[in-house]
Amino acid sequence: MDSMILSKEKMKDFVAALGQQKLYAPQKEGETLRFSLLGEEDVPELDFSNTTVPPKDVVFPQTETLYQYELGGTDMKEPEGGEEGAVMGIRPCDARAMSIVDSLFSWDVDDPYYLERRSGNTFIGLACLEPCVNCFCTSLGGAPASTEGLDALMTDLEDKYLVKPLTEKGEKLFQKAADVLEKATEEDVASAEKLHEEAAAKVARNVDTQGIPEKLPELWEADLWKDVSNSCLGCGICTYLCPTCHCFDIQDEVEGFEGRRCRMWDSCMFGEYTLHASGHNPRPSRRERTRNRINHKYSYYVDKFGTIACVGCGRCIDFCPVNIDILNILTQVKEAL
Amino acid sequence: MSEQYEPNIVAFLCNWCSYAGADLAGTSRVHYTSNLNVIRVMCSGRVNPLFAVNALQQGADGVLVSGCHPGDCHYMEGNYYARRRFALMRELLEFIGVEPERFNMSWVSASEGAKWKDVVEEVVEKARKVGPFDQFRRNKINW
Amino acid sequence: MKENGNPYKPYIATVEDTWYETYGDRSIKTLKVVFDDEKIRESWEHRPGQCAMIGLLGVGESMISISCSPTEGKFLRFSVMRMGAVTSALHELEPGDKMTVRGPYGNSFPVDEWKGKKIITIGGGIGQAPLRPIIEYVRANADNYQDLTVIYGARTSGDLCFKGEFEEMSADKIAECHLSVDIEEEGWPHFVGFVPSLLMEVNPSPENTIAITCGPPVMINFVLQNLKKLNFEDDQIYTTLENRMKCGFGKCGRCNVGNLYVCKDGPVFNYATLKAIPEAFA
Amino acid sequence: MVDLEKLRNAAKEIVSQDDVKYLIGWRDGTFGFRISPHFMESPEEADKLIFSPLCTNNLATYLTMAEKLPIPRGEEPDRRKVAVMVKGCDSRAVVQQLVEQGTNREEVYIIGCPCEGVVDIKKIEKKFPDVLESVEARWENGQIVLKLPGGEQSFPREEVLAQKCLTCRYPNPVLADTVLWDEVEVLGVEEYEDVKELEGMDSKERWAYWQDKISNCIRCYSCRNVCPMCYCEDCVLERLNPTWMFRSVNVAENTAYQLARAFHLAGRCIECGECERVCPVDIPLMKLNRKLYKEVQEDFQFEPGLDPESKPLQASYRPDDKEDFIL
Repeated sequence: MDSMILSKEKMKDFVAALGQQKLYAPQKEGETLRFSLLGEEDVPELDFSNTTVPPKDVVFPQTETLYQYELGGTDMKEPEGGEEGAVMGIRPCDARAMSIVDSLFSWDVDDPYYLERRSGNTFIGLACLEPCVNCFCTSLGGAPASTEGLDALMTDLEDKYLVKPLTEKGEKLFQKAADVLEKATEEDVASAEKLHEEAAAKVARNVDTQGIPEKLPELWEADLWKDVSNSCLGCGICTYLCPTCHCFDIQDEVEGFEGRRCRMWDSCMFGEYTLHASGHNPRPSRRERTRNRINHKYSYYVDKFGTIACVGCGRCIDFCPVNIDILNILTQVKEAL
Repeated sequence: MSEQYEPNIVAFLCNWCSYAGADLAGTSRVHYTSNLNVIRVMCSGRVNPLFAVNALQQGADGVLVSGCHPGDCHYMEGNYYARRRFALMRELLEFIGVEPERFNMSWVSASEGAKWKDVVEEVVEKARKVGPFDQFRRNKINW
Repeated sequence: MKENGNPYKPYIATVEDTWYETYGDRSIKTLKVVFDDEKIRESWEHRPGQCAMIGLLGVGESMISISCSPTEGKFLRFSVMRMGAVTSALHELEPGDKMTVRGPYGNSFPVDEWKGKKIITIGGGIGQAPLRPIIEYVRANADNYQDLTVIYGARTSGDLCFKGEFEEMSADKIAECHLSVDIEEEGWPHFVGFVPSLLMEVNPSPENTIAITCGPPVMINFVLQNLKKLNFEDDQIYTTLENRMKCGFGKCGRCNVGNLYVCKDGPVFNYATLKAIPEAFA
Repeated sequence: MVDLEKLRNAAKEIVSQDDVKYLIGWRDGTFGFRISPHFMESPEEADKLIFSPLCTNNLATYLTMAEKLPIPRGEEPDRRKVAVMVKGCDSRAVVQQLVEQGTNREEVYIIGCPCEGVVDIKKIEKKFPDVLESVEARWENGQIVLKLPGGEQSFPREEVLAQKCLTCRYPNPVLADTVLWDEVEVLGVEEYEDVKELEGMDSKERWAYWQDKISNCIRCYSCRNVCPMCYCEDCVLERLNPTWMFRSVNVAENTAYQLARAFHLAGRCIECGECERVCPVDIPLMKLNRKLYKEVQEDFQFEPGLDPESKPLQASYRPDDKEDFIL
């Protein structure tokens, strides 16, 4: 299927044409932009640099029921799944993050909850034309218009979007809305490509990751970990807002005579995360936790799955309350190697 | 739904005054509504204001904390601390959008069986007026 | 929904028998458990050294080592120390009660590789629980292995698990058992002192021997040092680690030591592997 | 007037003292308008120290956050002082910690920095979203001057200062071992306008307002961790036995969390505004805190963090406390 044009004026019709599908898109909630299920009257908010909360919560919700039961019983009822939907307006970096996390949720044992959402949804990207200050996707093999993990890519051409289906799933979705779409001209395609290139050139920050995965564990006792973690508050911003962070906790919750076992995001920056029942903590201070976070992303994940678990979206830098800057850490790592 | 709505009240009573007062009401065969779920605590000062939050979360439509009159506390000063805490928690709950009618505190001594009846009826009546609590009630919609 | 099976969903099992191993604040109770579903009872296979996620609906789950060898029969045994919410609730279980079990998780002791060797286990406190299956396994396959030595200590004689079994093994000349307590106590006929010192006292020869250790982190550290003093090679030493776990199959992220997941790459580790990971002995 | 030379010299001297472990100050951050806490163990690092309208972080947090790792047998705990640079609000946090014995007076050296108000980073970054290079800033004639890539620009206080600074009544440290420069004029008046606005609504409207905000909470706990007054070693939020609130993230649990947090700060919050600054999803947390601040002031004529000899509000009482709400 060739590229097509979606006029911005027809956005409402487009959403309607997709039918009863669940459609997730960025929505303004106060000052905060995050992905949520579109209501009937809602229009996707597509004029943004990036969302505060990454779209990972569409496929890996912050809290998710694994199964429900009655107290005293032995029957476990899993939530009904299998619904199909679409996610619109994902930045290419966040989409890449999903394809990176896919390998974690499908290695050895498949995680049915994650994978079902991943295959049930169609992911429509929105090329990034104005990278933020702290974007560094190009350093990690990504690009402002990367297509990895996406089923279609949209590019903003001022009064319209150029829509390029990338997979069968993407094509199928857009066929439903064929009436509202127009054919794209060669000029449209060319101008989109030009914008993509310009955007890539605008990415201001970078780091050379060459050698980091292999050498990082060698810096185990380096002073740099103390320096970078001195100011760390031990909060969960960097991990909760990270599109590739995937750690979770499992808890039982009981209400009256009914209960559920559910999982929720957890963060390696919390002390409780590794605390043993005996009171012993293998990562007793923020120094060890910071070191583990960086090592996990830049070394352990590479060992296990062959790719760095960071896409350079810059959220952890943007939102860290005390200016712990992963690029700064990586630069120090490079110097120390 | 012709059935009348009956509010569910969780009451924390101090062992020495209010619980004894409620007991007196019982032994004196005073009739009053049965909407109360009583939790006996040693002192109103033991009631963590988060208990109230928790009660509301888990299905209470109103909360009552009752202790000894000022100066009569079995532990000398427990109810004074409770008074400060609940004055603040009340303001906070009201500010976040919980009707003030749902959150009550009373002084009932061991000899005030009749006052106990009045307090209970007032609390239940107030809660009935504002209807079921659903602001931050835990519910399975999220499940 | 989950067509290919849901790894988060446990099996229901019934507690068949329970008894206390030790008493006190942190008492240890052993649960003998049988799966309700006959198909699972038959198809369940675990190897010495593996763990399972056991729990109660409405309370939660904990990763606990399976403390019986598959050679003992179609049941599972868990020795649980009373610590937090889940283990306290497990302690309340009586025969006939239901609980949940999923697993088995992790790798296991490479029992086939060890054929023809002498086996020595060095345990401390509740750390004996993951060592018990290997002792039982070697006992059941005595023809395949040479001598079995058990070194085990705890704070007091009241804190020793599986006490009767050691006496029985010594009496039947199945294994050479060395027990110790940390503090002198009246009527204690065996060694007094810490497990690493007992190890030096026993002074095993490293020749054709495999040493397996499990216990509190501090004890493991000193046992490893002493084993090196006794000229054990790194690849002759095994240990089993446990970290906090939630899923059991390499998703939830928290059990890693360096680039290894304890739930997948462990809990049994060769010292040669672990030595390369600075975090392993934190 | 801020005198960086004087600041750095003083820091050098203080950190060289035998009884000082390290000094916590501010330095330029890695990009744009951000600044970073600076942990200084030797005098050589003094040249990085700054004090400017960008120094929002309340460093008093770090006094209670130092991790108490187990001390090896036979070793004594390090009881040397931690020197900390404080603005007016930060000094109140230190005082309140002293009142609660969260910090020991003998173990802290307070360097007072009278402050004309710090900027609201969110406001500034909205104005200038693409500034990568580190920006310098200073106070000048009641205005804030920013050295932007295109040249210097001045802004009136109202335009760029954080809300807490516009209503600040304690810009000068209330307790300090040394004060680096002259005290500044108190310009702030607290009218609680935004709190009153909410108070004017009915319960339904108020709940609608808060529900909307609180449903966004992702429970990253940054508001708790950044707070200089939140230093319990064992927080109710992490407790599982008993479980005070579930870890699942939904309006009910988030509200319980925010209520617990705000309530635990009643009579303790010193209005440094850090919780609201760090919140990634823009929950107006200071409204909750200031509501309680206002009530505490009105009902108990108490303001926390002013007098190290005072007693904590909730650990004291007066027999004639108000009780008009009691049946």
